[in-house]
Amino acid sequence: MKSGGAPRRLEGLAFVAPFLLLYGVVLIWPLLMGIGISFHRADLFGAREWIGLGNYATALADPVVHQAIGNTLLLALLIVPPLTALALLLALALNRATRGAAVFRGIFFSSSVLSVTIVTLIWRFILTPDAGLLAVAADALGREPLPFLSDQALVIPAIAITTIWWSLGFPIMLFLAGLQQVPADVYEAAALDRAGRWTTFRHITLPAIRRTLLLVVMLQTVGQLQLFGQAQLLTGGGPGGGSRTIVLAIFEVAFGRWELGYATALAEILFAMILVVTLLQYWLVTRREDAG
Amino acid sequence: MSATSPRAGLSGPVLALLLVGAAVMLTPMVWTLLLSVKSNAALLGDSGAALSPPYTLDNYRAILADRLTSRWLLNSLIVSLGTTAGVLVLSSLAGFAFARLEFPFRRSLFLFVLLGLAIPEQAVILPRHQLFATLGLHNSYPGLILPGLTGSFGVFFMTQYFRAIPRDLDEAALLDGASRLRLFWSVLLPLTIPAQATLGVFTFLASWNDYWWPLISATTSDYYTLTVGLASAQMNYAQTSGLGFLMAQAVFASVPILIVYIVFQKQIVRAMAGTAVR
Amino acid sequence: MRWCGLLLLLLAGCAAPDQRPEIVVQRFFGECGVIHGGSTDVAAADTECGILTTLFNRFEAENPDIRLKVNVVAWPGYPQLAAQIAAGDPPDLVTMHQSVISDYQDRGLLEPMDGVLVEAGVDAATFTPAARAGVVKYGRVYAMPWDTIGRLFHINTRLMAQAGLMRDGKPVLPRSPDELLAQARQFKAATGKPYLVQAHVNAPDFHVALLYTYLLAQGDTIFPDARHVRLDTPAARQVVALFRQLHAEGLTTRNQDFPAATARFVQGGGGIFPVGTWMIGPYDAEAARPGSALYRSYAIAPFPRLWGQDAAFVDGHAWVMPRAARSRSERAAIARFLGFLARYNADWSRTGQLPAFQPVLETDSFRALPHRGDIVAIASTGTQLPEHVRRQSAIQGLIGEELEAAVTGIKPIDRALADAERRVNRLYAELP
Amino acid sequence: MASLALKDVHKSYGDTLVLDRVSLEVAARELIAFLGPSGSGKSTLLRIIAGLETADGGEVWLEGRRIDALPPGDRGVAMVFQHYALYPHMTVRENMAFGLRNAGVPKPEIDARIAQAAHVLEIEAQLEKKPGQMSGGQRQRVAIGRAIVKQPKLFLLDEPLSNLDAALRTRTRVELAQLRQRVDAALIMVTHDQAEAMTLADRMVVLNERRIQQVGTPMDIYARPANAFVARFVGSPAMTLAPATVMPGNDRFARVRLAGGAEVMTRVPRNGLVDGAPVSLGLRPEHVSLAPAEAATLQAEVILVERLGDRTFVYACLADGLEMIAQDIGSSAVRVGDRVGLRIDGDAAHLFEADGTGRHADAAT
Repeated sequence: MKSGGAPRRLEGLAFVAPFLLLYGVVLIWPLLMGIGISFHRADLFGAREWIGLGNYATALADPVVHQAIGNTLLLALLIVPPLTALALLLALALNRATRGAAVFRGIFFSSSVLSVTIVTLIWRFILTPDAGLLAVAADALGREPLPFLSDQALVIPAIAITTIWWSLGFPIMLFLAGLQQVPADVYEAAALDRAGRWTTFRHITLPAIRRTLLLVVMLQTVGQLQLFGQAQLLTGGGPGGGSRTIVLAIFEVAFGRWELGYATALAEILFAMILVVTLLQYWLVTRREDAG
Repeated sequence: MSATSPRAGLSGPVLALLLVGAAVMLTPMVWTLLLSVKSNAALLGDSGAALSPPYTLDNYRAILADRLTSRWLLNSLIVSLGTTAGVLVLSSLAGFAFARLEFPFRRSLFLFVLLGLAIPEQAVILPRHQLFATLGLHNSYPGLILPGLTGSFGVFFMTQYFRAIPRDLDEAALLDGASRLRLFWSVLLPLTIPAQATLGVFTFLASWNDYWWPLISATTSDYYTLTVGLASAQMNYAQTSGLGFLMAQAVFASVPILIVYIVFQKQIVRAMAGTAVR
Repeated sequence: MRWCGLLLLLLAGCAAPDQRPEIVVQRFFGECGVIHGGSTDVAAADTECGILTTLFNRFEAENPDIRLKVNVVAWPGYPQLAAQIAAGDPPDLVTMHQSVISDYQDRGLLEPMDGVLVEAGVDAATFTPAARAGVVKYGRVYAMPWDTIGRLFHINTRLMAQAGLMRDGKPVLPRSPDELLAQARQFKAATGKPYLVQAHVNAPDFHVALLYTYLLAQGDTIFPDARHVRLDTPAARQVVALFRQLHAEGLTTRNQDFPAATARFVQGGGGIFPVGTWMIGPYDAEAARPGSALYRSYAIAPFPRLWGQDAAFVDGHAWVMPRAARSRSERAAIARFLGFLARYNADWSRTGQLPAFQPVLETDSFRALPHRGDIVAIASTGTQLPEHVRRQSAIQGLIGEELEAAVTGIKPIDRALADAERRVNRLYAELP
Repeated sequence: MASLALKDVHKSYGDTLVLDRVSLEVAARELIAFLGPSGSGKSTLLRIIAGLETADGGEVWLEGRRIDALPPGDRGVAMVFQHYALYPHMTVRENMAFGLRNAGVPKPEIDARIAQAAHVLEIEAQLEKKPGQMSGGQRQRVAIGRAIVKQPKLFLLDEPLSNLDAALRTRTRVELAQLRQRVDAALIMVTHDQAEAMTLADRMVVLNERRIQQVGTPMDIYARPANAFVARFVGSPAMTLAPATVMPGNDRFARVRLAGGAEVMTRVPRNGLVDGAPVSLGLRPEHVSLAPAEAATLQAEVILVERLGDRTFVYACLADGLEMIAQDIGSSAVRVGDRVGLRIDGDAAHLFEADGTGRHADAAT
């Protein structure tokens, strides 16, 4: 716009400086520190010994880490696609200006405002076979309640269901926002072209909200790969490590075993995983966009 | 009619499915509410008792008498409001500058900030714990608030929003003799209120629900946030005998945030739909 | 407007300066201010949480010149303590299991407490043998012992009678693994209920205590040195196999976490709950309550001898002082607090835990408490972990996780034990 | 004394020159229109005067004060933006007061000025409304009001009518004309609409290709366009430029021959024109009429008929492909495809030399 000499040009820096200062000190600096620490045998209380890639080598050979990575990926897989599909369906149904739709929107968003402690508390007393609502229901039906929190085959789905219930709100909101960007006349044109409901969805709605879809999937994937509270509070990672996620493993290694170096190495591995997965998703979607 | 025409009402089958979905969403909450109004003794060993009277408000009376829960609530409010205010101020200032001002390294700095979108908290949290120990920031409000202020999303979001405001408003203000600060404060900032509301609500929710960081940074009960405080109670086996109380705590802790949500629901939806400036 | 409000809140957060010495006491055992409020009537309180809460209230009332800050943490509180120490902001006194002390002591995180105990008027010579073994490491006292925790059989005598397993008013307990299985089957057939009530979920200490006890009984050395554990042994396989068998046949409750198992036993949902001394108090109260499933039908017994000889693996609670700079007046306050606590050790033993001080153990009032005669020997004969065992809390988590997997049939026994051994040894290899 | 003076103003964006040494003087209370196609630099020039852009060189003077180094707010100019740029979150009153408050005008005076302007613009009833609640025309008035209350020495209007529908545009044009009677300041408006410029402006500045092509009164520019660009840009339909050559001869006025062979005698003095030189013959539609074959200069085929009611424009194609526009009476019976004769009024014709320079019929005779 206007170039008004050095003071005016530095004025802009003054506006961004407060954020950049915090960003640098509280985010970027620890990030670099973490990479440094991960090359050490370091304990929580300050001892440091350089071991190069030792922690990474250990991690790659550690069956507990393998299990945690497997659990985390499985959880992401069990959460992200159903969550996305469900949210999209609900957004389609609720994308209208009626009072009823507003009430439903409120209901489906309400769980998102609860903190993880409360969500797990609620769901513990839904799922636990002793005092949970499902057990009460099973009792009433004369059935043996399912041990959701202690069976290796059930514990991951249980956490997934809890998480989906908890996280449905934001994707719905994002989809609603995306749907409202689609001009109404496109639908009118489609109706004139005698497009059916599915055709309209497939050829009009879906392409129009592709960016939103990508955003939802990426945000959710990144979020679920960092799943922590639900596993820690609901199952403690059990049974037999069957629900230990990577972040829970990081927490245990750092604060239970004091192995800060190993824990940061695990954190860097997770960081790399998240980068790869999101870049892959981004590439897959944009590549198809270029082709189409 | 098509499922996507915005003015039409809900058709029968869709409505039925929505009702089922709403029931699934609400049942856990109703169950929690029921448990919270039962005496702890009645629930011992038989939570099914919650389905029938008698009900009591004793658990809520107990919470109001318990200074810890109120303290945690206050802590959560301070931390969440502080984080929200901080994010709004920092993001607005930076967003305005990135969108509107010329300064050295503007583009590089913006890219540098965008980089933050790709950094998960996990990659930072352990070293940050060490760093804050060195700085003596643990068990303090700044220690709980500062990490929440480093999110790139707010800056990115506000930059985009400022960019969407027509530049001729800036020019009109310049011709009206406004300084940069006045332009920012009196002309552009008021126009970003929908964005502020959205960013504010999301920041508040995220901060309110944060768990990992307060768990390791706020380690004395004076500085527990509700999330951590409730977790400490939840994992104590001594609380088995206090199921009703535990659930009442959960309800009590959720009320403020539900109020925030209900108050701002319109803003959330409207601002997310990206209302144009004019 | 909002800024002003925030500022006010922040200002409210920092109270006026207080000249009194402040001590921060961190404990687990739960939060029960709701029930006990500001009560100082220690004698009237029950449960671990209740007794400690009233004790602290009483100390504050009697010592207005000391500021006592109480910090309740989630059990067992060690991740939090580690975070606090790493943050350079540890509490002044912390409840710690005696088995965990070595770990922190070895890393130089604890202060020796010989001096402060003398100042407190607490004579280390009065510690019971089990307590002494728990808090003395390499010749120095690193904690004030608070109790000794033993593991026992909590028995529902009504159900045992129903199963024909009572003789002369005493429960009939097995003397070998085969007998255990036989009695368990007999019990199940007669009552339709599982013989054992156990916690398999999220309760690593549960199976670890069983395993340690029966390894000690068979003379196995679990921790040969400071860097190794030995778990993949025939003795260990035998023990795990027995419990796996019980689980497989449905002779024990399944899928319960600790709170669930506790509640199940109260409801008369099983015959024997092999858990710690701390449940004696609550279950006694149930046994005295008409209408309870345990009414007049509650007994306890040490773990029966199934292999080798009688043995008891014990642990205990203790108060430790994390290393930190403290003023003379703060030290004096801590000493006064410790002296105060020691005087109330008898009240603590009402929970069921064994007192840490020999004189308390020998009082008539303690001997008069129900069932205590059956277990008092543990305070002298109970075996603590060797002092070179570090990372007990983390290790217990690892071993317990593998044991849960083995007992519940998720993993083959051999592999679970091998994995447990490997994981612990790997952890040790990482230690300095 | 000149109110506004531009001296050698030039400006480039990077390597792209957008204004090439522009100089101009505007008299007090004069209304000037900057007219030109998009990209001609007219908006840039306006923005340089306003201070929204900084010139690379040259000077801008207003009422005897050099202003090009001053911030926009201190220059004593007011601007009405194309899209009005009203502050959406402020009421009309606040919109108008904003600049005055920034300038430290006392409150009573602000109120007085707003009341006055609102009265003149008939927006008194809208003062407490926000721009979003108003129609386009009302917003336009508010934008003007916001400029008036500042009592500037110079008004700048950027495409003031382009956002209005046709009916409103005509009305606003009248209002703008009245406005300038009331304000004691010069006005500069930027427009690409020549009708707007011609009806409103005292003088027009035609810009193209980074330079001022011609400055003059509307009639002057219409009648005596300085070059081929101005000739074609001003006037609608545009002037026909027919390729021709100068015929040798000794007449006072030039005679030219069209490519198709027809000859036209003009009243353009021939002094300086080289015999046989290629020129363009400039003909406005009103100087070409339909005629019976014997009275016609040219024969052509009608390709388009534009009926305006009071007159008819006939687009006709000559044998050599040249298109020429003729004007006929309103009730013309001509139809597409008709072969017609065209009669050229050589007395009103213009000639443009190869470099575009215009030569016009001698008005003296």
